[in-house]
Amino acid sequence: MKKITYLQAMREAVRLEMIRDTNVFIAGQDVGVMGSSFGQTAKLLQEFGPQRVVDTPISETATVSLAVGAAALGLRPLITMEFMDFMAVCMDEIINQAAKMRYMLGGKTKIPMVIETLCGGGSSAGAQHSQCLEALFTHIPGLKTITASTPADAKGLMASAIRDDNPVIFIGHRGLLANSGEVPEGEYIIPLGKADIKRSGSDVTIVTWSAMVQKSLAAAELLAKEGIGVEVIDLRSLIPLDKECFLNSMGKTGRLVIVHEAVGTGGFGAEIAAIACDEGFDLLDAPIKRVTAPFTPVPFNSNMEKEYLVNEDKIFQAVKSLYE
Amino acid sequence: MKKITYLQAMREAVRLEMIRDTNVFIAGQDVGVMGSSFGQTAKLLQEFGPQRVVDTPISETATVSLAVGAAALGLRPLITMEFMDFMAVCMDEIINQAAKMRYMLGGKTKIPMVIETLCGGGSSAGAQHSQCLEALFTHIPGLKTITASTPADAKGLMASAIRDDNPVIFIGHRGLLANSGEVPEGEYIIPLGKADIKRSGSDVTIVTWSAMVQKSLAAAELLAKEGIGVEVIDLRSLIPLDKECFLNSMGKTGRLVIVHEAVGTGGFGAEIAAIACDEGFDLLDAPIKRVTAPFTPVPFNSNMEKEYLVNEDKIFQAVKSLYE
Amino acid sequence: MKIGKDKMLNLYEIMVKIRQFEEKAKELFLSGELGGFLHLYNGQEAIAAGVCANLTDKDYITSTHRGHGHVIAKGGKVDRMMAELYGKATGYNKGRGGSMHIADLDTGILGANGIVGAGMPIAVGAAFALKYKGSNNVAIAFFGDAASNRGTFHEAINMASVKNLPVVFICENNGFGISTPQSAHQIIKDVSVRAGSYGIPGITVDGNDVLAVYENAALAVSRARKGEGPTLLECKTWRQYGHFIGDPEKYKDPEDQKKWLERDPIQKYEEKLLTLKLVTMDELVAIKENVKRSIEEAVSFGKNSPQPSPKEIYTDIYAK
Amino acid sequence: MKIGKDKMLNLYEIMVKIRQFEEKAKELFLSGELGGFLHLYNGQEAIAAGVCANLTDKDYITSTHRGHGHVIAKGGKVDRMMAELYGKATGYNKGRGGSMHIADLDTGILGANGIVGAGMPIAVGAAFALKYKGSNNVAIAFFGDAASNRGTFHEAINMASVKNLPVVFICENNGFGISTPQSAHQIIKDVSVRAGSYGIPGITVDGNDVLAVYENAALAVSRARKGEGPTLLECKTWRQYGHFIGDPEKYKDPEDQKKWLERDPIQKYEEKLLTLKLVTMDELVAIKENVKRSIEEAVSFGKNSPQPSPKEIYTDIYAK
Ligand SMILES: Cc1ncc(C[n+]2csc(CCOP(=O)(O)OP(=O)(O)O)c2C)c(N)n1
Ligand SMILES: Cc1ncc(C[n+]2csc(CCOP(=O)(O)OP(=O)(O)O)c2C)c(N)n1
Ligand SMILES: [Mg+2]
Ligand SMILES: [Mg+2]
Repeated sequence: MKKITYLQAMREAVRLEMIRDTNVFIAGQDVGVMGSSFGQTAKLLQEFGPQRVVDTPISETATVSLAVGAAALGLRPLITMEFMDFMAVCMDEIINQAAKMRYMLGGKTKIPMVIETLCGGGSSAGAQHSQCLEALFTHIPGLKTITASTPADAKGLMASAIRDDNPVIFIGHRGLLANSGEVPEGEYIIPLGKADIKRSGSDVTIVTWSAMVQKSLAAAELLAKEGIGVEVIDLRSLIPLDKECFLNSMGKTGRLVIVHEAVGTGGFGAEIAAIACDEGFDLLDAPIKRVTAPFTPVPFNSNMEKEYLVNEDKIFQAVKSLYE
Repeated sequence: MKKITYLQAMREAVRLEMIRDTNVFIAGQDVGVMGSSFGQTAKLLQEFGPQRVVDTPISETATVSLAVGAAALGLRPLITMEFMDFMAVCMDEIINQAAKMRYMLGGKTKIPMVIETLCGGGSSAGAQHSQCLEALFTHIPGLKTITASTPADAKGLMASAIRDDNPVIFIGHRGLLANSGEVPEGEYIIPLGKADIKRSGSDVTIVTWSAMVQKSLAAAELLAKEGIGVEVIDLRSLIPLDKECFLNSMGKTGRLVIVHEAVGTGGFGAEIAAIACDEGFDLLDAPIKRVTAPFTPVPFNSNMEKEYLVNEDKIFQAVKSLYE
Repeated sequence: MKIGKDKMLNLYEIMVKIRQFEEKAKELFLSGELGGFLHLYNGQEAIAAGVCANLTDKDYITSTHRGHGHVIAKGGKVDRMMAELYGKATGYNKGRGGSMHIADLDTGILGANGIVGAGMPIAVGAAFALKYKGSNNVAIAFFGDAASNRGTFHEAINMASVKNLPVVFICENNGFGISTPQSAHQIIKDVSVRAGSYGIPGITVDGNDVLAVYENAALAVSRARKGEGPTLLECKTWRQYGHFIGDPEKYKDPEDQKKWLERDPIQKYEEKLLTLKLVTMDELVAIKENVKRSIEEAVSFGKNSPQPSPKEIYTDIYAK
Repeated sequence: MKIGKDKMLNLYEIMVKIRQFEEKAKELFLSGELGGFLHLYNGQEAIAAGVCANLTDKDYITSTHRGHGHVIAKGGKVDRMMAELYGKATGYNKGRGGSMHIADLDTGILGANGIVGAGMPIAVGAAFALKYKGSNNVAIAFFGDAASNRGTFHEAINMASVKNLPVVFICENNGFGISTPQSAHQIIKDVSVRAGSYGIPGITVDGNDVLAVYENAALAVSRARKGEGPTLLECKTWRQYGHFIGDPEKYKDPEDQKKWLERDPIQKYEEKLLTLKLVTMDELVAIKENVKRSIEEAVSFGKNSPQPSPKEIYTDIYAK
């Protein structure tokens, strides 16, 4: 298998889907000549032309709605939003239009569209360019919300997202873009709604996603040295949610720690905990711990941001606390 | 004590605060001559004039930002948004501007403003006029998010919201507007962040808010007949959250049921469950149940909407299921 | 502009159909048979009729909270619509949408919309797709005067202009956003001047004159079909009822109301047709009677159709 | 318009200060001393300087992601700014904001903003408050050409117009939104034509001519102070660097770049001052040297200031 970066993997999936289906097009700011700020769409303009790689004005509400209208007529738009924070400017279009149209129409249409966005801190980008806002979308019926932690997942999930007949929020992570890993060549599909056990273990279950998978794996490594076997579950797809995967794992471990980069309060981790202490209540031997950002905006100063972000040590401590 | 409606109570609090502090003003659609669609601001124009009761164009982003700018300069805006669903069109202004400004400025300003909105189904208003979207706000540091279930609470909490030095989302419920109840006359303040035990009981704790308080009380009545004593906690303020109140109650009951009108997945009930099965784990004798809307948009047809909405029976069944 | 007698009578019939549909809906709503919110189109019939007479089933429209007129003019069937107002399984949305969300993709109706201003950029998306597929079909966005102050108006028209898309923006300026008169929501008199912000043509016409609307819409639609880009067409009109049924309308000046009722679009058009001796009174009466029957049938269809199963709410959230 | 020598030199000094601040920031960023994103103002100095020369500390501005120039021109201190770029406790935001969020209410700076277009309606809110309090102060919203396509532009200006608020909208048209040339984001040539949508004056000036900016801004500010409402003032200019430091700028035509560099606002103004014999070269050099010293002091202030305690992140989320 070829080693490519997470960024290249995302782009490769998009490119292959564009070759496969001429109804797929991209629209977003600077997707054309510039190939997007981080190179997500590099050279696609040259290959597919300006009809299918569409630079848009800074008009996110019009762009998302353009996708809704075009999708209702049978196209398969991919919209790019370079920072997830910006999605706040087009929430109505996402949650009241894209998400609800099929349902309100009695099922008589489908809205196949993807919004590709990047979340995450760690680069002193400040309070308006660092947020992980997946919880604003997982609460909305009609949307699928997915994340990727590895290059291979990025490719397989992006391809699935584009082929899906529903509005999908694909959340990449800026801090992972340069990571490289083995990625299957050619067509590669990972079904939405299937979690992935990134490490097996029988003492504690960690449920996590996106960039926190790596941090959790690093913490698991440290914990292994203390004799604690951690199973790391990468949810990948938040909606649809693979709850069997973590409930099964809890059956084995009896202990659950949830790790995400977003603010804890009202984060999607709360949903995992809520399911676990209902449907998995009898499996639990210990309190469910969440390791998340504190309830504050993201600070600029890099030491402050370090204090803010989840790291191996915080995960390590949370797992250890289950044994106190 | 005088008996007035929930609607009158909200309006009375606003009026008294406007008398008390000339920095308080109202801005929103049709707040003037019409007194708002449901009469929330009836006759305030006549009393306070067009400088302080400001009809706005249909421009929610400009209106919320008007409040942010005015608040930064020392005024105390109250913005009205007749249906909570519409708040999706001005999310950036709420979550990236209002909520973060103080923090990003190193604490060197405050943004005292209230967004008064109405949520809730039950009147065949359809998918875009019925939602309970509190979970979009409770995840955002910098915002306070409050609800009211009775006329007295509506008055006391609205007054506190207006006096608070932070952006507060005050969520009324359309289905409660006509309810009447005893309300203290004159100045009446309920501190934000204090839950209220609306009924005492020692077998099961129900945590709920807004219109689900009444449904929970009704279910508690039925359950009492079966010998199950239910304690009904009305959170009132979601952020700040009075977790001591429900943790204490769980200490007594060992059983927790969470009831809210919003969609369950990713709803604020998940946060309550997550806290309970971490900090209250040792108190729990049974799984934590959530009684919520299913993961679907709100349907129009009234039978369908009945199927969709939480009712006494669903709450009753959920509590009973803890004893199976 | 040439327009034959058939077309002229067709315009009349559609206006009458809208009017009668609305009157019936009002009656049913007041008697408690219909639920939800009801925003009636009375007084604005000439706009939907005049605009949609230029369209085929393969052209698309997006509508508003005040959508019945657009749907009827675009070819929506009154029985399916009435069934939807009743929330029945036979309604266009299987009872899941109601008045504010009626849609039918087969006839190019992308939907009424409960969020003011939300339809405009969706129409732009439809126009994008039509152009992408190389068709010469067009998309139409209907919206109100007050909606023209939403950011979506600006973003949608700019997007359509810079991408040269086949879309026509129809502003129905009825002088109010709920209770707020136009003068209190914008200082411009003609919404059409805003076309200048996007380098596209902006035209204002008498929205109570169905032929004026028809002719100007024809020009705009033909520009769009020829790939010449979007147009902003403002139609001045009047909302004869309140914002929704139940609105006491205290904010309306009775003088204005009177003046505009004298300019009722259907009345005026009837007079014109008779003056031009294109029809006889008997013919007009026959049309009205016909429409009346169809509306009555629609009501009994709606009333007698089955309720959807409540369990259906768990379906169709996702495709596949 | 009369303008004295002091004011003229003051304009010069401010432009030079902005330029040197930006050059220093770039140097520090490239050497890895500063983190985050850095959007430089080089080439646009005449706009901030010319506009803000009409303001006092009691007037307010909202700025953008490209905000250093506005902050300096409005009276922000370069040492506090540099400290903020370093993320230090002495920075304007105590290290919590960084380049994209510098603010100082004491000098009327409501803040740079990371969300394009978000500052405009906040300035409208400030103007509302100023009018509410009966002062004759004004608010200014700076924004780019590409930001003029956001819905906030439309809603903010319409709101200001219909409420007749004392606010001036300054569009800095530097021809690009990141890599997207103006012609690809709007078909109009002059953003100022959009004033017509709101019934307010719209003016386009040479944004590289500080006196032209100053004079036209003076008119707009004085209209606002007199209660005559908002103005849209477009200043044509050029972003001399990439969108952010690190941008390879492949989308720029080297010819355009060359042409505009020849029209550098500081260079041009120097020539004018010398031609008018208002100053000697020595005086100009002295100003530059002075500024240079202040920038060096700012850097050492920033570098040597203490880090904020990481635990401070848990404070100031809520007031009280
Ligand atoms: C974003 C949004 N804001 C407010 C509303 C509430 N609302 C519904 S219709 C309406 C007035 C619309 O006026 P206009 O656009 O002129 O259309 P008209 O009702 O006159 O046909 C308002 C304020 C809404 N539905 N959506
Ligand atoms: C709502 C939003 N969309 C996109 C961005 C990303 N972005 C930052 S600056 C910029 C270009 C702004 O162009 P313009 O307004 O002309 O200002 P300039 O950078 O030229 O000064 C973009 C697209 C953003 N910050 N916010
Ligand atoms: Mg109107
Ligand atoms: Mg620009």
